Amino acid sequence: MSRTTTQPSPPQPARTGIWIAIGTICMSFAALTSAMVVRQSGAPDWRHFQLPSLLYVNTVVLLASSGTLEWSRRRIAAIPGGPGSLVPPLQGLFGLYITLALGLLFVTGQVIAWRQLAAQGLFLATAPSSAFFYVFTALHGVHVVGGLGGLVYVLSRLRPTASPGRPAPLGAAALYWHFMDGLWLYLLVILATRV
Amino acid sequence: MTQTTAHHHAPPQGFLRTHVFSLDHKVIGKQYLDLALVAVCTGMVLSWLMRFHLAWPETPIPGLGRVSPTGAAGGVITPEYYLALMTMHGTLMVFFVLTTAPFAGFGNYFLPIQVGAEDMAFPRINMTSFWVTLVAFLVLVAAFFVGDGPPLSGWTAYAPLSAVGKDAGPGQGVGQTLWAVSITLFCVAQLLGALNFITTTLDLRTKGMSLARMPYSTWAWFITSVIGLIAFAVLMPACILLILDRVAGTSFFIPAGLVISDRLQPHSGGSPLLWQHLFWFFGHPEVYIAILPGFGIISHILPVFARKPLLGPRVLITCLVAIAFLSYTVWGHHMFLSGMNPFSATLFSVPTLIITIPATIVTLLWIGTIYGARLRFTTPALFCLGFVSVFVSGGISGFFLAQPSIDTYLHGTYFVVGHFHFVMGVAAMFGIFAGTYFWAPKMFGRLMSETLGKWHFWLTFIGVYCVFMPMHYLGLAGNVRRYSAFTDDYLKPMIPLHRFITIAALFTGAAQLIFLFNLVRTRLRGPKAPDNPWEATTLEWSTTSPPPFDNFGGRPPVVHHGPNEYGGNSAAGDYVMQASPDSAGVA
Amino acid sequence: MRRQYVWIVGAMGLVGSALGARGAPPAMAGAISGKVTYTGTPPKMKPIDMAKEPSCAKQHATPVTTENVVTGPGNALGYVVVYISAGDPGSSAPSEAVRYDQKGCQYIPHVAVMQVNQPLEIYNDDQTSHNIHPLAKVNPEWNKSQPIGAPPIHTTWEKPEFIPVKCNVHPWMHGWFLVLTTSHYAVTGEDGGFSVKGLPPGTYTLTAWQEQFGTQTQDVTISGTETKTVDFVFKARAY
Amino acid sequence: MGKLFAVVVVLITLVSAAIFASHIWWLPVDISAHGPAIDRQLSETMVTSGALFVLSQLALAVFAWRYGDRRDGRKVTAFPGGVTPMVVLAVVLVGAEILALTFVGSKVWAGIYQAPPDPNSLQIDVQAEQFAFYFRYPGADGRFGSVHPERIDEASGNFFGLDPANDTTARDDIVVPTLGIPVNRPVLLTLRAKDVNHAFYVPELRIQQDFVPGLVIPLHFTATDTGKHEIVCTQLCGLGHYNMRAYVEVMSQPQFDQWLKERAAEQ
Repeated sequence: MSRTTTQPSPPQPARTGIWIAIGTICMSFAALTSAMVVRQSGAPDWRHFQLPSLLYVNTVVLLASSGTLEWSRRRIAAIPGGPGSLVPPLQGLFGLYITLALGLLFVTGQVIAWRQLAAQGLFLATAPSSAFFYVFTALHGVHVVGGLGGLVYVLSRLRPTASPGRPAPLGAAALYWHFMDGLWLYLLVILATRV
Repeated sequence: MTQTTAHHHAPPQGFLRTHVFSLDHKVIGKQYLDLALVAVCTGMVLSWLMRFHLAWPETPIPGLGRVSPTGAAGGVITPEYYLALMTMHGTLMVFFVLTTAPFAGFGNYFLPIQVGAEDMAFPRINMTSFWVTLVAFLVLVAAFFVGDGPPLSGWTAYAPLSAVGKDAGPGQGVGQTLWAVSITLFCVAQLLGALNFITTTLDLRTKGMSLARMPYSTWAWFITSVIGLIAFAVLMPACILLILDRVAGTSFFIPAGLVISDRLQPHSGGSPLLWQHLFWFFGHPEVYIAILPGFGIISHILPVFARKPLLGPRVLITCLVAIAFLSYTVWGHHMFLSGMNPFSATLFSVPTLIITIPATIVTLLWIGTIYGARLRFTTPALFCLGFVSVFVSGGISGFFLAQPSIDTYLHGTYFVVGHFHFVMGVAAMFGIFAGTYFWAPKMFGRLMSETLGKWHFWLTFIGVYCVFMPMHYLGLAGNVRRYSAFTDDYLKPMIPLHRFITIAALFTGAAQLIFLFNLVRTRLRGPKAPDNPWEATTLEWSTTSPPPFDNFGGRPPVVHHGPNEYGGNSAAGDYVMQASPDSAGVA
Repeated sequence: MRRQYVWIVGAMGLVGSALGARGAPPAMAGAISGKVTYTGTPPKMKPIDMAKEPSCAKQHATPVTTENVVTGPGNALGYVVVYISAGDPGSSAPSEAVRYDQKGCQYIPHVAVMQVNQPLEIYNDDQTSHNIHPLAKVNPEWNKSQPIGAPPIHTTWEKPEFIPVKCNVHPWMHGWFLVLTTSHYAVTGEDGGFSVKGLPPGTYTLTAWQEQFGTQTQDVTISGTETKTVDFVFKARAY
Repeated sequence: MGKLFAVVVVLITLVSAAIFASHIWWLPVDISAHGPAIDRQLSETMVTSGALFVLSQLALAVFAWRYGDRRDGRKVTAFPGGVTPMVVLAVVLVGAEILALTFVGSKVWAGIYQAPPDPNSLQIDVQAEQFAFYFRYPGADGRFGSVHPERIDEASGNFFGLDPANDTTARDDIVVPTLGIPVNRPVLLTLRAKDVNHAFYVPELRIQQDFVPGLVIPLHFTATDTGKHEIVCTQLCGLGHYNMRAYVEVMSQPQFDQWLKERAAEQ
């Protein structure tokens, strides 16, 4: 058996964990998608309806939030000595707060989109199409809220008063947040083409 | 490396932080094991009640009338209460015993130690995972006490019976909803657990612990986590859809035009088969989630008592991976007769039969390991041998059920019950027993009584054969499962055999009291255990019994050898510990 | 058919004794009697094949039939419940229980009339397990199994309602619980005859209910001890 | 201890195998045209996997007996030839077995479930419900009345939800709780579920099929011997599951015609 076992770069559990989480989330939504396809095939009660145009606005908001997050991540990563070693420059943190705000805006927008659909008389139980719409958006929303929680945690770790030692898992949080974009784009395509 | 493995949290102070809301993977592992112990005792009592009712349907069970006035007025179990007992037995055993004990329990305790880590990668997530599991357990048990009784649609909860609500009969109201909520929570918990297992295995291995040098138990837990990650990720949304059908009036699984209890159900277009597909896509891999840790534990323990390297370790890993992969291609073999396109039956039958190849090879590896060994017949060793025996017995009957043509006759009979109880129930339990007797000295710092252990083994080993082998005979005679009484003319002649099974089950169950007593006594006041009582090689035996809070007293071990170096001669004896720098030759 | 008839008489006897028990009816008491008949062709009652449940099948020498429209000679209509739907101040429920039997996989009587809060006792006289499932909407619905030799189920109904009863295990088993506020009611036998007794002088609305043909009402004024004769005629359809 | 283990395992193995071989508990006599193929497949599997069962248990027993630790300083010996030949052997043997079983078995399966029904088979509509089976024959006009779930009324015996008032083809439909079929004539059942999943299982006919709400599932077979047997439900359907059954009566053609005439008279 070989004796050379030291990894080239020190592993980052947070990052690994996020990758695994991403895999799981993909699996869940894959299951739901297949459920949707099966349910739609030969169902007389499937009802097509127009997606609220607000969804597209929300999409832009979410993408923008990803942009600001990536921007501040780069800024903070650029600090000599790596994250956590120094007090990060204000702009970096500022970018994170903007991201946070945009994230909240997205969630609010999604809720408003629900209200619009409900106003059209499209509820969870109205038709399988609307049911899947609410399920998809709700589950995605929950994951986004989780991501917001992660960002708050990262911010708390980046505060100058935060205990040194382990670096704040900003990279991991950013990875997850970008994945939320990708997931949402996928869902948007699915919903736009099917319901 | 030290940076990432640096302990994330200081040793806790106070009872609550140390024993209840602990972040220590060892405490969490023990909490999982204790939860499983409570669940398995409950589940076993339920099976006693069922078996008693099947043997003597009209004999009142003293006291039961008081426990459940509606379910068993006067102590006589009603049909719906029988089905509720069956549902709860299945759910408790599959989810809260066979998944928590060998995987979450032992895995939590020993995976980090075996890779030389100080704790799991995410201790807080780890703790959350346990407490969510506990809540899921409590929610499930709560179903016993709701107005219209516990759910009765089996652990598979086939829609629409499970989806239409109380019109479908007693227990299909709140109880069934609680069931679905409980399983959803359980999925979340297991996903968090699997996340931790995988990350820890990938990132927190100590210096020198290459993948090739990981103990086989660690390998099994790692592969199981990957299976679980996918399986529970599918069951969770399925359960959410089921809950919505029940409480929100959606129609994912409920078609149009159902008349239940004289009422036309207000649903349309749903697909009952969709639930079956989603459930079994989880359900079959779940079987391997239950049994693969057993594979790992046996492969880990057998060489220790054979004093001989495990035969073909790389073959073993390859087989485990193959099984994990194949487990996702076979779910349809539960649905040969479900009304799905008959052409797909063959597609699902072939991989099902192919799975028997890696399974057979693994069995041969164990038997080949025993060849030419110097077996030390300790209790854990006996349970390893017993595991091989019952796994063979259970696996063989899979040959029949994997074939659609034979399934045409055997599907839904006791043959199936005998099959899965042997292969995933009893076998997994033997793995758990082996693990408990083997690791108790490390977990509790005390040795379990060998005498009691051996009594426990012999009674259990003979007992399970008396209970589950006859079920295959019943199945061949066409005895349908999930019946609360045998009123059909052709089933009446089988009641004597059912009585035999019941008596055997009561005795086998009673034999478990020996184990309970032994376990409790050991934890309270057993003889102090040395650090390495079994002369084993892996890292958990390089530290104290029980291990300190950070597992290795602040000095992460450095690994120089594989886990499999038995039968040679070194300073230590006929084995070389993974952490020992000594590079003695090995046979 | 005979057996049910006996049971109805029994049930009415119970009611009678109930009235007696609550002190003799007022000295000035009239009665309403009459006959319920039908015109047209009633649906043919289907024979019930109990092959699924041999222990019940062997109790019936002649095959029993469905009982949703029970007819007698002279277009008589059985199992019609005639009761005072208006004009009766109402009375507290008698303490005597109404007995409801499951015998030979049939409900006996097919229609059980009881007052609000009057005790109801349900017996399983069969060598098989039944489940009693009153499909109540106003009152709480329940669904309980009653295994062989299990104790009788004691219950009451708190609100007036016409409750269909079914046994899920034996789909052909169908009966009725009629929960009334009044104590003045009668169930017609095979001859279609009924008699509502013990009515103090006054104006009443008399309602006749048949599970398939619905209800009819007539206003009746009772003065003194006379016995008014009132007949009901339902229009029957084959399908 | 090793010797004891060996003895116990051998005893368990031989007793279990003996009971299997003795057919004390075994399949009832087959009365279906397709049954013999299933029985053959079953007994072939029984022989091969039975041999596998006995051999591996015996190997386990022998090794446990033979290789106990006697503290005699004996060195352990590796498995002869190492792991490779063993793996190859396993793959080849089990693989061949699988191929054989699949090759024969899938033909058997296809013959029952994939083959189209005989064009002149007797068609019977079957409805499963909590907790009984009802069978419907088209009657004199040879046509089934259409079913309307909202019209189902068990009190008046309208189990299928027929509409005789408006649908003349429904008036002569014959609805009975017993499945009467003529011997040696292909029968085509159309399975529909009224409420939840059920299953149609007749051990003697070697046939089993789920009822699925929302689907109408065809199932065809030919009975080769007269007699009366039980139809039971094998799919958990609620509290009365254990008691959900009906009888199938296989009769000679004249008997069957007579039987059907009598049932028609009762409607």
